[in-house]
Amino acid sequence: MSLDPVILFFLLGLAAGLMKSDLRLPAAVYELLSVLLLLAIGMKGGMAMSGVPVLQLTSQLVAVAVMGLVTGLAAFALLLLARRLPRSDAASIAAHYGSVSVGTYAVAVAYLEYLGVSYESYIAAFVVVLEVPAILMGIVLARGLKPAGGWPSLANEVFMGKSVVLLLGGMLIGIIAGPAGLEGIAPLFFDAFKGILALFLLEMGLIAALQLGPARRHGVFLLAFALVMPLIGALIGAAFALAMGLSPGGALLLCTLGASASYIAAPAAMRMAVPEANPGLSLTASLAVTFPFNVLVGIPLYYRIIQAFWPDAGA
Amino acid sequence: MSLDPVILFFLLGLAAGLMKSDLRLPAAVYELLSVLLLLAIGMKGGMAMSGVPVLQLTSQLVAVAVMGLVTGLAAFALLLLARRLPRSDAASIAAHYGSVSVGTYAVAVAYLEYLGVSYESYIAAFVVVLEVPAILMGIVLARGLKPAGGWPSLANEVFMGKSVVLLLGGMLIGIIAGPAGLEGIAPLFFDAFKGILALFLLEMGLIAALQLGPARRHGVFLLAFALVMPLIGALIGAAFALAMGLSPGGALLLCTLGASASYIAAPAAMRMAVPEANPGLSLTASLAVTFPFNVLVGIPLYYRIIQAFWPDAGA
Amino acid sequence: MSLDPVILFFLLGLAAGLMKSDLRLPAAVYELLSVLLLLAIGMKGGMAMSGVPVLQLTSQLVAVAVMGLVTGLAAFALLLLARRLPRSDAASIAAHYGSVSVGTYAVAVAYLEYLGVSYESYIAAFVVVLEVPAILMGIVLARGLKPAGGWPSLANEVFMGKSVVLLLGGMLIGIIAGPAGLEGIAPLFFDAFKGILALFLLEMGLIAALQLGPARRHGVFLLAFALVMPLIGALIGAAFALAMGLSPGGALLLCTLGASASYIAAPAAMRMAVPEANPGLSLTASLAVTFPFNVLVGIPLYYRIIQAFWPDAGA
Amino acid sequence: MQRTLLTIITEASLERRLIADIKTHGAHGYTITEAQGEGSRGVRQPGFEKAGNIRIEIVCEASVATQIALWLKEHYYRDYAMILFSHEVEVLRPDKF
Amino acid sequence: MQRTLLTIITEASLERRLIADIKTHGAHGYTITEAQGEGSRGVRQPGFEKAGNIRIEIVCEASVATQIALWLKEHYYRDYAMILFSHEVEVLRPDKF
Amino acid sequence: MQRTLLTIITEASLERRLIADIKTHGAHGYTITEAQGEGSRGVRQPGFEKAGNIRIEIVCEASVATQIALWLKEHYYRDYAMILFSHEVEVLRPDKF
Ligand SMILES: Nc1ncnc2c1ncn2[C@@H]1O[C@H](COP(=O)(O)O)[C@@H](O)[C@H]1O
Ligand SMILES: Nc1ncnc2c1ncn2[C@@H]1O[C@H](COP(=O)(O)O)[C@@H](O)[C@H]1O
Ligand SMILES: Nc1ncnc2c1ncn2[C@@H]1O[C@H](COP(=O)(O)O)[C@@H](O)[C@H]1O
Ligand code: NA
Ligand code: NA
Ligand code: NA
Repeated sequence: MSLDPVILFFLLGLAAGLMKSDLRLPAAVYELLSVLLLLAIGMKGGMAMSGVPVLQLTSQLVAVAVMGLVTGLAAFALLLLARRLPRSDAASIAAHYGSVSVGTYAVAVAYLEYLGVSYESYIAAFVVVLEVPAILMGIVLARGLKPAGGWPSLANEVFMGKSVVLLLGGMLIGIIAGPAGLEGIAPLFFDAFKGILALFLLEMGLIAALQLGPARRHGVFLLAFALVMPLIGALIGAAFALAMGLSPGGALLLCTLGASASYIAAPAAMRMAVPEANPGLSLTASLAVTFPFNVLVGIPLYYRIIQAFWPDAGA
Repeated sequence: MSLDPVILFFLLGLAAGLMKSDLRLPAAVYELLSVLLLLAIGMKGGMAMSGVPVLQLTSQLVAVAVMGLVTGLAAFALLLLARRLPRSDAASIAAHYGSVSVGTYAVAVAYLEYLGVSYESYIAAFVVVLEVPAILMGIVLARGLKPAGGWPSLANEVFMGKSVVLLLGGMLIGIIAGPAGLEGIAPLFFDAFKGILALFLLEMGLIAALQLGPARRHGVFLLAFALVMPLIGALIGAAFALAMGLSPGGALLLCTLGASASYIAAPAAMRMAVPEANPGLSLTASLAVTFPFNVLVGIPLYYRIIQAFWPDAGA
Repeated sequence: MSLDPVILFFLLGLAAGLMKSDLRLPAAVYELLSVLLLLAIGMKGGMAMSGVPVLQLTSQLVAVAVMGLVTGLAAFALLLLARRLPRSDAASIAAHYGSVSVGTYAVAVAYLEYLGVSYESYIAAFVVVLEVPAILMGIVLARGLKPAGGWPSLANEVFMGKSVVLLLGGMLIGIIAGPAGLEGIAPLFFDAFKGILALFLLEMGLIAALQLGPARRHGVFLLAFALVMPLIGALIGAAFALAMGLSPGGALLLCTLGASASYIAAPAAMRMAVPEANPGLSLTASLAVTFPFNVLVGIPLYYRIIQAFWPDAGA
Repeated sequence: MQRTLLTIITEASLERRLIADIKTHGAHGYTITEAQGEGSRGVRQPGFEKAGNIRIEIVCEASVATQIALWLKEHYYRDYAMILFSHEVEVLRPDKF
Repeated sequence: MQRTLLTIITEASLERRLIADIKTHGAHGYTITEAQGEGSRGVRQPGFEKAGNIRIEIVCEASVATQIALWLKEHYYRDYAMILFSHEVEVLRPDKF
Repeated sequence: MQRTLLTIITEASLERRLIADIKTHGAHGYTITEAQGEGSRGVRQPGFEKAGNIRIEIVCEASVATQIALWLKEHYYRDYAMILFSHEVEVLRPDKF
């Protein structure tokens, strides 16, 4: 399986972290990189949406929201059946896996472009829609209709969080300005995108390595879940992609979204709404295991599977 | 009135701030963005200056310094006549409005380039010259010849402040190296300029939204002043532009400089030299009202006015 | 001697610092810039290595490691003979001068590109090899085989320090991905390189100015050493370049590496392994004197010398 | 004159809520610095999505400090990384706090 | 041995001046951390042109602390956001401070 | 209940080592903030390769504080920029520290 070179940056970060290098990017740099990625992905989605019939778009967005709920419920069921974690932890982890990781999505896009495979670029719009529903579901699963702090302050937390605001804001900017209007900002937001992603992955590698220490403490069950769940999520994504008639490239993106677990919006929201859930469990699973797995193994693997099932995908 | 897409980033920041999103750019990122903007604008001015006859340039720079003083005096007169604020506050606010906002200037340049209207690019050199005189005047208006801390330390504050050093330094670099010499750094400083401006405006929107809370406290008089004063400043700018024989594009830039109020150099200097002035008043007026007004409404409006008065401006 | 425009940014920083401007780049920005420079230089070296016969490369790398030791020993001998500093300080300073400054190297590369002179681009790989040996030697010279904290923790400090990890990591990425693979990240890492270097030099100028205060305290001997030692290092570099059969461009880079003194890896390692050495002495010499000297005077001077000795170098 | 300085070290994500809480209990001001640390809930480092700590200082009357401490103990101690400590300090304008 | 720890929380823009002031009054050192906060002069947050606060700590003799406090009270209290508080601390090398 | 708050201000490059040291001596936690400052070893400012200071706070039993202080005095005082001071604080859960 050939890897896009940006993955090498992730491996570098991971190796440096595991070998206890003191290399770190300052928090402000991480913040800048993630703001740039979120805005760029949002704008790409927005620019692509103008070409899509409204009806098709709407129905696909609804489908995708359902997909987030299905993935989250699958995770919850799996964890409950295993009877290893309290309900609140199971619900919190379910929220993470029903939601999505924008960084993983960006790697999948880079992978497709590296292979020269085309995809429906309006799928970036799905990212926003996938982010929120599973989080709300996780809260309800944990606490019924009584989140800590109450719904109003929680709604602010969920809908006004960094990732939703930047993805949605970027999308609106993309829709309004269109490709021609955004030409001026292309050098920073689009041409430099892959370099920014590389730097971001370097930092994610360092972070993942840091999280691996606690990961071992949480035992083999969590590890197994964090390796199996992305496969389930990818299959759910593949099923929805088939039903929605996406191209193989688009299917890979939807698989990746299904397989990926949130590490921005979900942790923030669950910390506020379900404080009794241990944030260490969900973050370790999503950051230290699932993120590296998807980035290094999952994405090429999902594409193999898609090639087997899609009639028009080259092998 | 059509808007350049960078404005959308300002609106996004403003909306996110007003809806209490926790989105913030770290202070270090704001610092980086403003350093890049100041250097780039300085260099652009410097590169353009080589083509301009020295005599014409000198006389225009003197004219522009006078314009800064006139704008500041107009603001001071207006505030004194209204008898609502102590003399020190009136003088401090006058210093802010006689000085200029580099961010607003950059938006006006982006607007002209968006419209495809040409302008005298050496006008960037005016920005430096406009920055300082009104600040010195404001100090004298408030305190006579006795600024707090004494003139020597004050001179350091005014002439060695970030914005003067970077604008002037950039200008010198632009003059010495010329366009050919600066080709190597163009990707970061010039090609990425508009993207950097977009990000900067996102943060300015967030900041403006934060300042709106205190703004309400200061009452309707300050609000009215912060909306009327840019119009007066723009008219003063238009008059000077006519007298100096600038093109319609150049005239818009001069109007914008007249209309804009400082939020970097002036606040820092006034805080040191006139500490009894309330910094909340001037910063609120300039950041929370005048900046958004100019960026969203003022610049296109001023261009309409110019089109009416300039013989060779298309309508 | 004509100067590359990036040098103007260094002069601007230096001037601003000396005139007590409050201009500073935040620590996070310095960190970001240095990470980008180290990765880019590493990747350039890695990409260039694929074209070089393994045997030639290996022998040159060994030669270059020897060169680092020779330069360090020369510095140590000079300082010991002068009998002005304790042995530990002499050893620590020797480690700094036997090691290299990546920022200075980047300026030399920019200088060659400015002149349009070609060079063996795999020389970037020398940077990594030159960094480490002199540091280890310095530790042994100061403490025999007993560094403070013990060798294991020291090895981590030296080999897992930021600059080694990023240079080496970048090099591996460059080797694996090759020029085609890195095309996608070129806008950020290669096209923007010179702009990033300019900003970095601005900050280095500010830092050098700050260090000049303490420099004066350390007296004229240290100053003299910090001006003479780069010349010696450059001559050592020239001798090795001749022996290795490098082109004039390559020779300049090797001279510059010989002349330059470390300010990232060496200070960190010496602080841990030889804590009794005064870090003020070595940092002042390397940052406040040798760095400016090389960047402003040394590099063009070394190129003059090379032009006199290399048969095929234009004059 | 004496007042109490109450210091709270806790997760950065609680910032907004705690500010509201301490105002409700009668504090007239607060100061926040960014921090990292380690305690019973493991290492907390910034560098990633509010993974770090904040350090909140409140100068106030002893009774206010006690009330805030009790409130925090009841509402946050179980679920959040948090410690707090307090001591007496001399202030110049006691009426301010 | 006991010394006084004086803590000043004030506007970041005063940094240079205050350093000069405290040296003049006999302090042998200081430590500064960046801070944000809220008090009678509203919210002060970094993120924009020194809009934040700094927190200055000075370990010194009680008499020096008193002098500095009085100087600051006279010269800055009216016009700048500023609070200060102090208490006794145990130090290892009292001659240093 | 009373515990001791020990504050160490020192070079940022010592961070890892000091964390190991204080754990060895029985501290159950620590909090670190970034700082700049000036003392007998000159100005220490961040902005360049760990040139700044860190400020470490440890809440612990008095005996642990004494041990840590002695250890630091012996191992770091001569060669590193470092000060430390301590005082008593009131804590809510003394068993934690
Ligand atoms: N003994 C201690 N001394 C100083 N700070 C501590 C101590 N214990 C905990 N902390 C700080 O308080 C935070 C939360 O503590 P905990 O709830 O024990 O995880 C930690 O991340 C540390 O920053
Ligand atoms: N009661 C308080 N407790 C802790 N910090 C305070 C308090 N009051 C004010 N401050 C800090 O001191 C700064 C200046 O206070 P003020 O002059 O009251 O606006 C504020 O921005 C806060 O950081
Ligand atoms: N008197 C003091 N008050 C507060 N902080 C100090 C004092 N002396 C030293 N420091 C801090 O401790 C660090 C190391 O001090 P020194 O070892 O004296 O250079 C300095 O950089 C300051 O941050
Ligand atoms: Na998912
Ligand atoms: Na103006
Ligand atoms: Na060298």
